[in-house]
Amino acid sequence: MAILDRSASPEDINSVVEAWLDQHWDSEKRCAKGEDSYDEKAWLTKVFEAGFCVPSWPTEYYGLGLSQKQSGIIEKAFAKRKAQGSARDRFHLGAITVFKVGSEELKRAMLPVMLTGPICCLLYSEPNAGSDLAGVRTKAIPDGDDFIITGQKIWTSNAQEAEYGMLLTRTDWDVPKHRGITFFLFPMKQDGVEVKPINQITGESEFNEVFITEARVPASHIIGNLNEGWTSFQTAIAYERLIMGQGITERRGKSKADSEPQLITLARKYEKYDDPTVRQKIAQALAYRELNGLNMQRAKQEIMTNGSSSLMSLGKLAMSRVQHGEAAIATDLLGNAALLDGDDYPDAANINFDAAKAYMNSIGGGTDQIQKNIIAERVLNLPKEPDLDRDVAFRDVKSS
Amino acid sequence: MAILDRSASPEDINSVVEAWLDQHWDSEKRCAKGEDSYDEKAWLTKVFEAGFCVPSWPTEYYGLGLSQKQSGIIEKAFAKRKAQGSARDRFHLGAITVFKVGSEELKRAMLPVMLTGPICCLLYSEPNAGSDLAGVRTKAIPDGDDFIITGQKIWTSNAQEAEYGMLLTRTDWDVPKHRGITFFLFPMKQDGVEVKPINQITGESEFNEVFITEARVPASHIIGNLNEGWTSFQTAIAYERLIMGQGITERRGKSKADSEPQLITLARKYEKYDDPTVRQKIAQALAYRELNGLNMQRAKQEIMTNGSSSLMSLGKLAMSRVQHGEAAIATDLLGNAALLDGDDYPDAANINFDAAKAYMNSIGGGTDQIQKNIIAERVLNLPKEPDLDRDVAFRDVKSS
Amino acid sequence: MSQISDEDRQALRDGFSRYLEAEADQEKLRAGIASDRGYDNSIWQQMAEMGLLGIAISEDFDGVGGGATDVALVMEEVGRKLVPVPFASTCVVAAEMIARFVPDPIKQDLLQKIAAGQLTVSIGGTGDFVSLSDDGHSLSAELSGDSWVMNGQVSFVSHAGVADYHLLGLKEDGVDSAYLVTASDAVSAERLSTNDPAQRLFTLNFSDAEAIKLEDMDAEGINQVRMRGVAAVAAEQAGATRAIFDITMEYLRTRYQFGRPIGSFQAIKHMAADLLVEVESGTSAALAAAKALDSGSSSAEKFVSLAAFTCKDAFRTVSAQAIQMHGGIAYTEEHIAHLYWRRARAGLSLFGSSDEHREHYLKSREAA
Amino acid sequence: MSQISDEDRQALRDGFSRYLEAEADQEKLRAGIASDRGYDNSIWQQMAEMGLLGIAISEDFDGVGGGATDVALVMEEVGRKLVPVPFASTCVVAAEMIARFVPDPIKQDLLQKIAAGQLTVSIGGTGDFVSLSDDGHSLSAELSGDSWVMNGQVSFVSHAGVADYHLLGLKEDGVDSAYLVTASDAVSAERLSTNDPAQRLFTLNFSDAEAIKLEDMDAEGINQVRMRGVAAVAAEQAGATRAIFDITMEYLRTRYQFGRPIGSFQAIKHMAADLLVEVESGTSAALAAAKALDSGSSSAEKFVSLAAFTCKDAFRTVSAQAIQMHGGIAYTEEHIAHLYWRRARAGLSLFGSSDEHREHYLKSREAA
Repeated sequence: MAILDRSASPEDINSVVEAWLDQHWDSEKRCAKGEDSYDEKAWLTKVFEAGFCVPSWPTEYYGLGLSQKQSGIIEKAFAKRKAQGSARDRFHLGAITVFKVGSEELKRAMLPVMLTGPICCLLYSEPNAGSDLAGVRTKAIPDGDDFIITGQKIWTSNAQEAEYGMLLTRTDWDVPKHRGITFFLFPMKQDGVEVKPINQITGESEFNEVFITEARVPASHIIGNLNEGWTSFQTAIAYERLIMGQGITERRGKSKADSEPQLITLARKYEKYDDPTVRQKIAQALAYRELNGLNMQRAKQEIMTNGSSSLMSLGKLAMSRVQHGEAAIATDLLGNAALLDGDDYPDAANINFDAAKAYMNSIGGGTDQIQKNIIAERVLNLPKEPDLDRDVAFRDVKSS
Repeated sequence: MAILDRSASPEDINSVVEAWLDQHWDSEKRCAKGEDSYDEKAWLTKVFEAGFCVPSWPTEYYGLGLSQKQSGIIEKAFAKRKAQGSARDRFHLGAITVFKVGSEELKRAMLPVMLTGPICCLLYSEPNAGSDLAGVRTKAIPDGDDFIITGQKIWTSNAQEAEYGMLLTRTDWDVPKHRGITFFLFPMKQDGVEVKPINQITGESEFNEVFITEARVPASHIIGNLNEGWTSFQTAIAYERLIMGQGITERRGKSKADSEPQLITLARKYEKYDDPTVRQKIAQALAYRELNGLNMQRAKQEIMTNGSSSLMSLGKLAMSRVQHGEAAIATDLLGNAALLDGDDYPDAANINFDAAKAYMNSIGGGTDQIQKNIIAERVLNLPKEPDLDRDVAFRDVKSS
Repeated sequence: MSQISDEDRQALRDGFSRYLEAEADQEKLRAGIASDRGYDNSIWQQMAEMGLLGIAISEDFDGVGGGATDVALVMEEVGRKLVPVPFASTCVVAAEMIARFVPDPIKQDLLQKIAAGQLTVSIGGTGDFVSLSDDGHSLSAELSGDSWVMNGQVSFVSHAGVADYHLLGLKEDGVDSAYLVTASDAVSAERLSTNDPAQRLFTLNFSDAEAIKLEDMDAEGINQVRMRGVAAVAAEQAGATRAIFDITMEYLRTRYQFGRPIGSFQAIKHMAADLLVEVESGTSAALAAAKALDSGSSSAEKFVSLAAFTCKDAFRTVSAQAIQMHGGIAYTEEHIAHLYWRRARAGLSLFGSSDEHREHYLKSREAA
Repeated sequence: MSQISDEDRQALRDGFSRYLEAEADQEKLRAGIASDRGYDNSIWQQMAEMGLLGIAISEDFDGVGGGATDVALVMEEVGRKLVPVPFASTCVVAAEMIARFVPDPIKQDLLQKIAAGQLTVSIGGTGDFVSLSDDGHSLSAELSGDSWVMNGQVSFVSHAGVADYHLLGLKEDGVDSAYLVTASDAVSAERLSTNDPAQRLFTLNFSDAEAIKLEDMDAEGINQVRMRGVAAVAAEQAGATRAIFDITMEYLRTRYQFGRPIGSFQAIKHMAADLLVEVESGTSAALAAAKALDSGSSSAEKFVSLAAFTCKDAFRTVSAQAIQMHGGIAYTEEHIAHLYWRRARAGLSLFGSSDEHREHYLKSREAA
């Protein structure tokens, strides 16, 4: 069997992974071979031990030291058989952040746990700190080797399932806001943590409010350094936006690149595909989606060549136009039928869901407005706006 | 003959004005009866003495004390015969400003001169103070009963013809910018005033640069008070924006409300009027224009009822969308033909002119961006942005 | 022409507005939506008491003899609070159809009851006066002895579950006919699941239901009814657009982020200024349509179309941007913004799409 | 497929870019525009020397054997500086037409001369390969003995005043034909007054001008030429879009108003961020079209249409907003912004309108 390292050819990698999956994964039953049902922890541990969880990370950190391109081959092989656990170096935000900015101790202690467990939840936003994430008011007070946490978080997905949350807290109230923040890897399964689902306009409840009352987190679980949490947090949020720009917030089962786009299908079905005005709208909508794809391809190319790409930051913003635009056109295509909803009317249910869900991209993970600030300041080097609260002790900052 | 006052009926007013014009104006020759050519000063003096220049002003200030509606009858009667000089209470910005905020002395001395002369030019903008008009750097230094003026102004129309200009100057450099400004009625016909036409992208040169080098203006020509020019200036700029919102920046000879809109004419001529996509665009463009007209009608109604209307401030902004939008559609209608220009290709010349001229509305008299700030802050009561230069002595304000 | 003086009209509006401000808050709105009827019947009865239900009905039939402008003011207020009462269907379209095409004494009886709040009418089928056309219906009307009986099925009928009458349009070979059917055992209503919870849509099944056929229906008369329906809906949308805009502006003034009210950020201000143009254009267009109808102007057709697409589009844009400007809070079911947004979306196909009205606007400009 | 390696391509681009940066400033641009030729011939000759004029010409004829991607890089750089050279017409469309449909030895002679900068070709008439179609021409070609002679008039012919050859398309009963005519006394060129001063358009009059008829013209071959023309123009627009955007961003960073750089105002920032999406989309689309052509992909048709309307629209939007963001200074003739804006407007009808390309894009998505 070929050794998986940077020198391995795509074919070698593929055959190693296929062989491994043949040996360990039952594609029929969708669980480990020889088992009757899927045991997540056990399966992820197998994947982790084989190095497939985070193939692009170095071998000393549980990976295989492969390139992104090589890793993609592993991801594809897993996806083909619907096997979980690969590509956690691309999607496990918590593990990525700890890997990038955590202390050696934290990495050794927690990465194996995290990579073989559910993904982390994100304890960032608060009712009074939505766009202004640095305005956090959740308190962390040192107490022996621990910190005691009290506060309220909102917009937390996976809060029920998560074993750990990435928690933004305030540890110093007497310095300007960015300088008194500490970022924790916070254990969710403890007293003092209450999770309450939010009813969303999509009909889903993927997000929660999290009420934290005198819960504890060890000081060793600080990600980065005390009071320097804002810096560590930048790593986490950058990855989140990158993931959103790839359109991963979209509903599953969306038509694939090579199949007929949903708008065309609907236009045919509702007998409007011959209307020149409709055709113009559909063409432009499809173009926006395709252009964003092309921009993201260029971004990936640039990242491979230069290690970074300013284009990447455009993806999430462009995706707002794509999603809101497509939903609006689809609504018009349906006409009366769009008034309905529910399982009996799947077209209506789909497009109404899409129309609401589009706000997930344009508001969630930083609104379009925040994203435009970032593009203007970081990509275009336009001068920053004067910050009214930057040099003020946080306790003196004005709030609602 | 009926007396022209508030109690006069529309019919009475009309018959008085018609009779006066019959007596004094030769519609054939377009000059005063009995003359061979048009002598502006002489004619305007006649109109002024009859009170028709500023019919809505009180009789003690050279008017007739009529309502706006009554004044409109006079304006129409003049317009019908293409006689100049009426409605200067609506369009002579200089006279209006002096009337509204000038001292008694200035009004008495200058209104008769101004109303019987050409309209004033506006000496506001400077190369380094475009949108930020309060950032003026033209110096006014007291010298006996006069001030000595040195500086450069730009975007001044009618600078050649004007006998007087409305001049914004800085008289105190040690206070924040809005508090050291003085507004003058400045005599243009003197040494030290050099006017240089600007070549504009429309092909016109309606604007000029004005270089002022140690020219003089009497202290009695201050409009309002020393160092309080910003307040007086607000009156002048408000009227200017009001006039622009009415679409007065548009090229003359534009089709009238009741005739076929230019876009329809062009669409027919270039055989695209049956294209449903084109029809949608044209319909929306015509709608934007009609809606702005309806908004302005409501504004006028509100002004008649309440004395003011917040709607008025929308006109200029909405007109940008109308003008840029119509020009873009017209360009597309012409196709190849739009590439041409000049007298041999009047359609192309017209639409190319319109496309460039649209910037006159969206940039001139305060850009759309400035206008949106005004609407947001004054109409919608959204909180002001922090002013970086508001509390700083003007000499310490940062500039390009 | 309206029989109501300008002062009376303003007083009517003020009174209704004060009442709704006090009685039609979000809690009551949601309770009304969740109720069997779909709306708060006490509001409907209060509207009857204030004379609003008979605003478009002649004084001869206990109405107020108002015109389209009066209807518009009621609809604007109704729209502001999203009150999902069947005013446009019962008191505008049905009342107009009955007044024009139903003979006495039935006409008198029905109009008096509408004005008194004793009767609502749902509208379905096909035809210019039907706001949500169901071209796929299987309705048929047949003479059985002296009277007409109705059979078949029709969908997209608003508020049909509690309506006392159903007014049904049929189109055969381009000719419009319409029938009034009393709610009875011969008619069953099945509720449809809708995206806007305030919108009550039903499928109606008729089995040998007795029907009254409307008489002497002329195209011009039907078009007048249609235009009044379109203008009423446009006014409702204009009112709702302004309301969600006002809610948003208030939020911008009071919500702090980065140590400042978010309304002090210039990009947000500019969005707000742009939206104000839409809000005011909606109001102006709805008003112009109503006035043109009241004055019998030949431009009515044009202004009604203008109002239709302007108000639909303004409501859609402003309510969609309202969610964006609120941020996360408006992504929750408990915030009111999405109810405005859903209503805006529910109005997109009422009496035809924006694109269709834009085309019609262009055509009627040529004709005018 | 391109015969040029990635490194060589980058080196070529860098060299050309450095040259233009040094030699193609605004002053030279305006001087070129004002000259008889309409562009600075020294730039054209330098392009010949750098091998750029033969970039799309086979090595067999002294060209470089490059592909659409190589053409795109030249056009992007040309676009950045608005250099109004007849590259797309002579070195792309004419060179491709000659390579395909003109027999040796004429082919060899013409292509060698094009690559050497000794010959330019203007293009007019009707047909898919003609960028500015003049459907109203009165051209006719007739056999006179062994050779063809051309008579009549054609308009919208770019750079025809100084061209050495005119390539003229005719369409009869849907069948394309094309003719090459040498500049001679039998051809007179009358300059048309244009809105973009950098655009040189002419009306040509032919009286018994001798012509070479192109041979074996097949629809697929012509379509390939058309696509290469469209892709070249798109790349030029993408480059120009980015250039005027960069100029504007620099202004925003350095122009102070209200005591701050205007680029620090949030509303301006947001406009800039939105425009960046257009700029990058233009670049990506132009690149994708070129790559699809080079790889012979069946999606080439789709990507070429996408590039066409995306780059037209992006250039139009960005250059128009650039004037707005500059404010008054860009309303003057002496500022460069309006030259970009005029170029954008001049490109709107090249090879068809945006709407037409959007429709074609949708159609070719279905076909792909």
